[in-house]
Amino acid sequence: MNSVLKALALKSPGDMARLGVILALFGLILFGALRYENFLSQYNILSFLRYNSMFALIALGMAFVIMTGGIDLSVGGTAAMASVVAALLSPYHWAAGLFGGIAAGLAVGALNGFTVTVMRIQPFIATLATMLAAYGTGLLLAGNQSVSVSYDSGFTAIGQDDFLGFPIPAWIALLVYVAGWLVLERLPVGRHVLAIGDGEATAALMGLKVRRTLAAVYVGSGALAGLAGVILASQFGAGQPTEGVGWELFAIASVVVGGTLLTGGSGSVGATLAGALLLAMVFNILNFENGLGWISLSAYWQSVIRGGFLLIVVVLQARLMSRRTGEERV
Amino acid sequence: ELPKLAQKETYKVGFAQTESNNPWRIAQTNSMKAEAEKLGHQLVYTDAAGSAAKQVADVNSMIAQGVDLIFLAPREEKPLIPAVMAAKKAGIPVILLDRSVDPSLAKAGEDYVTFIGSDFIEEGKRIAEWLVKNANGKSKIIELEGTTGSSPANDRKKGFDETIKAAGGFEIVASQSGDFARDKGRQVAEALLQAHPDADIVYAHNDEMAIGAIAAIEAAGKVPGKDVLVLSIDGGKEAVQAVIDGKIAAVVECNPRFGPKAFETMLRYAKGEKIDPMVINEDKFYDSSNAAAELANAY
Amino acid sequence: MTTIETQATAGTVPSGKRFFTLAGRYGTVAAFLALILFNVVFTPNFLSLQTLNVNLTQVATIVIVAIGMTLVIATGGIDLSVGSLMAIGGALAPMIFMGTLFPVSSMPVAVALAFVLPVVATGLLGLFNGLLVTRFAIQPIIATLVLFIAGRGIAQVMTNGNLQVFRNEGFQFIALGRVAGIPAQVILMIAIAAIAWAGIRYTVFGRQVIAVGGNEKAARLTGIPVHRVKLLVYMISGALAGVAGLIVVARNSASDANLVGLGMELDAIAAVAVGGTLLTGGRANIVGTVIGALVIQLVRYTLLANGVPDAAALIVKAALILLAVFIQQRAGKS
Amino acid sequence: MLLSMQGICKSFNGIPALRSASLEVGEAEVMALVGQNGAGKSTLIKILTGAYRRDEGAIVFAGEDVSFSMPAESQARGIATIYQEINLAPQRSVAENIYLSREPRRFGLIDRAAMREGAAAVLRAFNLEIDVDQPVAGFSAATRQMVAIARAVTQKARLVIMDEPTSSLDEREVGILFDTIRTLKRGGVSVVFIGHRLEELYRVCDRVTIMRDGKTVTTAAMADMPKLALVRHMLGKELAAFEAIAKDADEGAQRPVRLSVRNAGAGVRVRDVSLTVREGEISGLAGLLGSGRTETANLIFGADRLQRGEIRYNGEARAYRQPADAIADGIGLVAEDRKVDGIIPDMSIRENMTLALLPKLARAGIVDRARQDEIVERYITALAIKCTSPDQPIKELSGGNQQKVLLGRWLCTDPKLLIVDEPTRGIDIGAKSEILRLLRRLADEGLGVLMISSELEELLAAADRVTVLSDGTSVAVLPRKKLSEAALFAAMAHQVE
Ligand SMILES: Nc1ncnc2c1ncn2[C@@H]1O[C@H](COP(=O)(O)OP(=O)(O)OP(=O)(O)O)[C@@H](O)[C@H]1O
Ligand SMILES: Nc1ncnc2c1ncn2[C@@H]1O[C@H](COP(=O)(O)OP(=O)(O)OP(=O)(O)O)[C@@H](O)[C@H]1O
Ligand SMILES: [Mg+2]
Ligand SMILES: [Mg+2]
Repeated sequence: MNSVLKALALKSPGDMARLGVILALFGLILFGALRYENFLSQYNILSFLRYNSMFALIALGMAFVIMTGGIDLSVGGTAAMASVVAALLSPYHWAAGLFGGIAAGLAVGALNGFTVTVMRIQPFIATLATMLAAYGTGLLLAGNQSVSVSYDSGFTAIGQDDFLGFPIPAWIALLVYVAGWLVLERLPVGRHVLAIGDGEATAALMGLKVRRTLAAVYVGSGALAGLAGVILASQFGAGQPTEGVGWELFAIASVVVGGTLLTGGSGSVGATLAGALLLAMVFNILNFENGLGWISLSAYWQSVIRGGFLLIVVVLQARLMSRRTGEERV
Repeated sequence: ELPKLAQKETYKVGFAQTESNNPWRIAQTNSMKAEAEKLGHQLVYTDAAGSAAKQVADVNSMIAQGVDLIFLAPREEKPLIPAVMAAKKAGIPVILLDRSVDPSLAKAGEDYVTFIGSDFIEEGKRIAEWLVKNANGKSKIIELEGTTGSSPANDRKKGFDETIKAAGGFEIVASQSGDFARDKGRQVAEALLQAHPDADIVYAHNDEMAIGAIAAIEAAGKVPGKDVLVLSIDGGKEAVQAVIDGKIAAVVECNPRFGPKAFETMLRYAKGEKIDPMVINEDKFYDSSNAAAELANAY
Repeated sequence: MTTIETQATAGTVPSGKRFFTLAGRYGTVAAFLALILFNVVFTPNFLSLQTLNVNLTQVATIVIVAIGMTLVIATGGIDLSVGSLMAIGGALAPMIFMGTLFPVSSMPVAVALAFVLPVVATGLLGLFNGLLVTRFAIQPIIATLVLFIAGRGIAQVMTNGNLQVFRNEGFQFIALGRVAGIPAQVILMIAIAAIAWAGIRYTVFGRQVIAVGGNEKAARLTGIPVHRVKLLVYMISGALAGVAGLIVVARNSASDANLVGLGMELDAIAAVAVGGTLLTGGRANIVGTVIGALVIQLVRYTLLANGVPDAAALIVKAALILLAVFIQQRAGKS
Repeated sequence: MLLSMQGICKSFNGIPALRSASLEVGEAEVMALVGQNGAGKSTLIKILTGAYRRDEGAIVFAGEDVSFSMPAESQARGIATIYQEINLAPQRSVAENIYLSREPRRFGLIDRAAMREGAAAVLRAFNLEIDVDQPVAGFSAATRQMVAIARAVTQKARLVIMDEPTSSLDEREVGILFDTIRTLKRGGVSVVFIGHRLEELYRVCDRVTIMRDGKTVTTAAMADMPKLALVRHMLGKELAAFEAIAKDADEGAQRPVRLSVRNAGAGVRVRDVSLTVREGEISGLAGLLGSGRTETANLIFGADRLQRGEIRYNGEARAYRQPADAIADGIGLVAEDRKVDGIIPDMSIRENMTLALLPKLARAGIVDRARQDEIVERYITALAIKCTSPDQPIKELSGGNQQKVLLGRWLCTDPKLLIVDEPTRGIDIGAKSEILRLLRRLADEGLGVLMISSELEELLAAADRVTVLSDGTSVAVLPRKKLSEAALFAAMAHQVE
């Protein structure tokens, strides 16, 4: 066992947890494929990817924030507000909707960056406040109701069309993840993000530009939430000021299930994606389970099962991590 | 055009529910489940937990599972269009329940079979019309809105406010959201009654908030029904009982018992009958004149 | 040991620093007084006993939950499950005295049980949170996220999602009763706050809570039973959430598992933060938390009473939270 | 003149830490900076690098007025700093830590191979063969210190500042460091060297600047400043000679054994350790870095679990599962790394000092404040802790004073066995002999002391007997009579070759 792990170059406890989540994802897919017909149908796979690309995007932004030891609770509100902005701008040009939405997210991210690095308010509280503000702004802009996007400017293609047989949102998420991997693993700033998560004061003494890097990470998270909002508006044909509730918790859970510690200083882009897909898969499986007709699960049981699943995953993760650290010590 | 529904003994039907965090939704779900069970259909039930986006994903997973027909209780008018269109493309007929989708983007008889439901604007209008007739000199209104941004809140406000304005002589002194919840409704009512002691009418967008408001009125040392008229929408048993007790002045029913009508419509469609673009679920109206008699029938 | 930010602020603008020191020490209090002044001037009918009554009864549940939260946060944790635990506590109580759970022979006994059992149950669920945090070394946000998601589901499954409507004078005394003219829930709130305040200040347990949050490793090496302290803290938080759940359902004569305590975790955390307890642990300011909760309540009341639309109210609330925490923090540092 | 700092003032919360301090460093000069704990050395350095902002004063570096607002700026201008608390990112690898903020790049991407090879090469020059891909957290304090030094010297700086770089190094490593300093000097680089071990200063420094109470007292050529004069300047008074306070172990041979460890082992760091501590003696534990001393202490204290062998306390077999058990038996441990294992930064001196005693200070769970105050006052006076009040947060104290508070934490529990791991690390020479004398006095009253130290001088002066560890194994026990620097070296080098 040990030599196998060595061969896989699994050095840190985090690596082990990351391997765990990927195995769990495949396990769940296998379970679904064997248990339900049509689970691996093209239709299910593509609509799954189209829908969950939004969550994958916010999870990536969240992963970077968490790697610095912070947290971003505002992503759901930001996405909702950005979807409204995108919808309002979509009649002018599809690009106006796209970039307008991203810019809206960016603005919230910048506000987060400001409150965290300049006002020095703890990320949890700072982003909790901006979450409220983002929802408020979205509702005000939208006049308390969904805003229809323009179907003429080509804006809906972003969320609804395919490219080379794959949904465009899935392409976007894929590209963003590749970029995210590059930033984290191959660019100095990625290393700086991790070092800051290891200890802000230390990082500053080592000559890192802590504030600038932190601000950039929050802006990035905001921009990705904005992008998710654009996809939301485009895919469902409306800017939705009340959407996005609980997205932040989904994203945080994805990151953690992906083996990233909330204390910062470590993290993986690939495992975050696996974590997001794993959690999303649970919804999909529950829907199929209902369709099987054996048991008609009520919505309440669904949340109990989801909570239970999260419990199992994180307990296993924690076991893996501690077993591995144990070995390290011995 | 519209996908056809083959005639079969029993069907595998999907029911995409919006949420189940209030008694009304629960009654609706139970009604659907009970009727499906009675008729022997297999019901694929999903709950979107208040998210229009998730509801679309739910419908997609029903399509992937190959259901025969989908009952959709759309959370919102616009964002559910993609779900309706996807089902149509997959050859699965859709029947909308209790809320409709944007008529400029999808049409009954073309994109979906029909819309069975209630008209939220109409509900607001009906309660307002009753008030105009029965105000007895009362005129200052506190409005407890539903969840900000939700369509029943928007529509019940619209129907009510417009009718009241047209009638003249009334003033809405405060209008705030109580989230369709009893506790929140009570807290908001407490604050508003305190700030506007002259208010003598409370219009709540649902029963839960109305009952919360009654507690607030009593706590403020006033008598509901005498000092302050309480108006509500939904018409559940507890509210109808309150009408009998004189605490709620009037309530418009918004009937959640969709099951029978929904499955009846489905079978008629399968037989090839022509279905009207809109099937109205009959809503009652309760005030002191009929509440006692109707209590047994309230949901 | 070296906090860079300290230095950045210290010694730049002495007069500004003094302002922040003052504003911070009395900042939350000042904000509170400013809010009251604003209301006296602008809010119709503000100066009345009933206003006080409304605000105190409404803030009671936030305060009670926020005190548990303060303790958890002092150990460097966080408890997202409080809202769901409120729902469970609130769902259990009526099931007990209405006899849904087991037959009731004597009402007084049933009512007594309806007070005790739900609180014990939520306390045990809090203990479960604590176990996840200690034995399984799961990070608090995630550990309590499990019950945040599943807990409400459990309450809904127990009640099948249905509303439980009841009338029970004995049980509802906790929310409707008055002692010497003061609402029972307000007395309960004050009592819990006072015990927590004294506990943090004067007891070994209180000091250990702070030490665990300040440096867990060092705390263990001085013989502090770190795990036990944490377990207890999560248990207290759970039990207090249960108490708050009882108050809410008693007040409404109805228990709605879907909505009781919804969003309470955010209110409680905001109260703690506005009250000046850092989320990083190692501190617990109970008085601050109480005032923080009062500020949040008063902001809510002010916005409602002055007819600020909901959407705009969200933005105002956000700005006020940021401002309050900012002033607190600046002062805490200099 | 490369650097000139004049009239630097700095207050924390209105309490002055620096009152008009100055420091001048010439080109290619090694400047010693000395002073008692809390004299303001580290603060002066942090003001120079931009970690702190000064209240008053002027800094000229390389001919220009400068005012750095963050360390990144001073680093960019050619000032490399090793801070007193080793500042590395614990979860990042050794290589990344060495190159953080100036990673070698190719096409804008990090050149990982170059980084790895470069890091390995510098460390090899330091005689350190380690896997540079491992996170630094797994390495000993000494290795981390060497990594920090490597990071500083590879920065191609004009001025390298070292704040107590040798406090966790052994003799051999100190030698390597001093060679490095000489090489730097030959290359025209200047060095500011802060340290408490005076003889080290005489080995490498050209000049010395002495600080006292936030002021610069004097600056002189090292050669012109005899040790006694230096200490007099530091303390502002004469120092009683550093007398030998150890006793002959034979004298106490009949005393009851307080602690006996037989063939104890756990994991790979502690393989086979045997040692004895008698009532009323100071038993030393020596060894090279990484020889397993700290881990042995943790094992005895119950912070780690014993896997092999046995530990007897007062004759009874013990296997503590957690420190609380050991504490209940009357054992205390002053940990090696006070930042990580010792202080609760935000708590006051009072709280920090009485933390271990708390349960005993309480009746029905409520702390007896009067007794608490009395005890804290007593130890603040006894240990000469420099603070504004017992309510001051411990994080505001200088390193040495923090150490004294931690010592007080255990002394006030009235322990029967006290394990002190590097008890005088970072403590100035005045306080150092105070602490040793205090330990001796307590031993005379019956306390058993197990003293881990990397300073041979200290062991020679204070220990009644020394057990030597090498590679997790106890290789020798040297009684007082046979104790000498040479003997210790010989034993420590055993198996290490
Ligand atoms: N961040 C801080 N906040 C408050 N006071 C501080 C802070 N840092 C240092 N001080 C105070 O400034 C004075 C000088 O401390 P400094 O760390 O510079 O001493 P030092 O000479 O480096 O001592 P040592 O040899 O013990 O490291 C001390 O009295 C200390 O308490
Ligand atoms: N070569 C090494 N590689 C990795 N980790 C090491 C190495 N040497 C020591 N360590 C770690 O450093 C810590 C201290 O080491 P140990 O207790 O063995 O040394 P020590 O004799 O007490 O030396 P020190 O003077 O550093 O206290 C331990 O936690 C150990 O895991
Ligand atoms: Mg120092
Ligand atoms: Mg050691």
